[in-house]
Amino acid sequence: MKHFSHGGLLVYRADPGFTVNNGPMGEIRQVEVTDRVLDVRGLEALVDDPRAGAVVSFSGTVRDHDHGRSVATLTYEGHPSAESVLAEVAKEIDARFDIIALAVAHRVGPIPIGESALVAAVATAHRGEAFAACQALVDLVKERLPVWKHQVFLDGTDEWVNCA
Amino acid sequence: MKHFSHGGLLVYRADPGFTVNNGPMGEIRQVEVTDRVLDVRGLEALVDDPRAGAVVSFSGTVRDHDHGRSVATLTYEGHPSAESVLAEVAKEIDARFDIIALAVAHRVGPIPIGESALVAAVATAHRGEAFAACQALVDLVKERLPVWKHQVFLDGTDEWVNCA
Amino acid sequence: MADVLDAAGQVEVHLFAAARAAVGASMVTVGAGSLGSVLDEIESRHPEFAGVRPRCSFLLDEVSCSDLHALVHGGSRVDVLPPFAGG
Amino acid sequence: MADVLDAAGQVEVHLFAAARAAVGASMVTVGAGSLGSVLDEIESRHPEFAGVRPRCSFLLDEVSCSDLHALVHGGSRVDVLPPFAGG
Repeated sequence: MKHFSHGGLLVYRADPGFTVNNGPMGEIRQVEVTDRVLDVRGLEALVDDPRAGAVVSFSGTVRDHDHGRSVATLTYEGHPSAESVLAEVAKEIDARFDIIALAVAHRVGPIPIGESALVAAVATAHRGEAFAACQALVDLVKERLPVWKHQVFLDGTDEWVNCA
Repeated sequence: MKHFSHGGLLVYRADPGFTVNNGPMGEIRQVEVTDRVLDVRGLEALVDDPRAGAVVSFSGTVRDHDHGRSVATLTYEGHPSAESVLAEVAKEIDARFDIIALAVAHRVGPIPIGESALVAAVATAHRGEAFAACQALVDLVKERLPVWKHQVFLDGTDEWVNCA
Repeated sequence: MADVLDAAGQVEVHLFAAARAAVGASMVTVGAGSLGSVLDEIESRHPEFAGVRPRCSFLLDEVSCSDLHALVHGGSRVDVLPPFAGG
Repeated sequence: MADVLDAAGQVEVHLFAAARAAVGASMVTVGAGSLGSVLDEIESRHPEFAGVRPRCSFLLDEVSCSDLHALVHGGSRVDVLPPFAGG
């Protein structure tokens, strides 16, 4: 049931050996950097498990405003290592929390306003751990994933986020 | 787009006036106590909003084990006030957090193992607020909702949870 | 005394979950009085109620009430709510 | 000195996002040397690189490297990574 895809041109899988994670740790059921539409509902289905008592999911969507300016188009660029970094992040979260299953995906390339850039789902036995693990997963992705966001505003100007 | 239903026999809506919540607060898009199957994906779609940057959802599912004992069947009973209490809880969370939209539903009656008893979804501008609000919503539902869980174990014994 | 006057009436006591299971009925009718006397009467008729009673909260005409001296007038309704276990 | 020997080779420098935009190319080839001298050479050819350079991190042959004195041998690869902005 492991599922990996090779998304946009900017992405390759640098470390194909990380996927199996047995023993006391949870299962990492999907880690993906892709240029296709993300589906948080698909991730929720992936982490579904008869042992789970709680599933928490996150969907981060691109907005039409940033610091009061109207965004016309938005593109994410990923470093070639992005998917293997995402796998390392998933493994770290799996080691830190009592997880039954997790799945996470980041989109690259142009993303229409209102669509998801980052989706994650975590299944655990108890609800507190699901919230904590999902939030830590999203925070660590934001900190570590070598991905960049380019915004073009309605006034014709553009910026690389965090580089202005 | 407000959606309310009248679920099982045990449930009625004591306070039909709570539903509209305009002004600076977010929109409470669904509050439901029902004997039908819950669908967290439907709630996520309900809270979807062009202003939202983050959606966090929760699904709490019934498990086949409790404290090491095998559960055969499981039934939730709701007080007649359950749906209006749920509405008050939603309003309190909406007032406490910077929410764009939220939806929450609790199931009553017999629930097959692996199906959801409680689902919630919260949309906000920023991710930290979505995690905090969704977790607070679930915690407050657990604390305040007049609902009871009856478990029958495989060995034929039964218990009302928290009353053993 | 108000107690005497109220005692002429009857009170509907609605029991839920473990409280209903202990009493063996979802509703019983007892004489008006104080919340404490209403509960005492149920316990005297249904001794198993003693096991769950200390963990219950109560509604008096749909409003939360923890004062055992509160008057329960004839025609009032008392709800007996065991500890919640939703979610 | 190792620097002299290494300087005989060429280094591929891959530029991403704002760094690529500043330099106007996703890859440039410069002479081997230290990480600092490699970056200096890019900056001398593309003055706009000076604006983003202080905020970048670097990979030397796929491993994070923040030591500007680190030797970049001929045939090595340097990646220039502006601050991440995923999610």
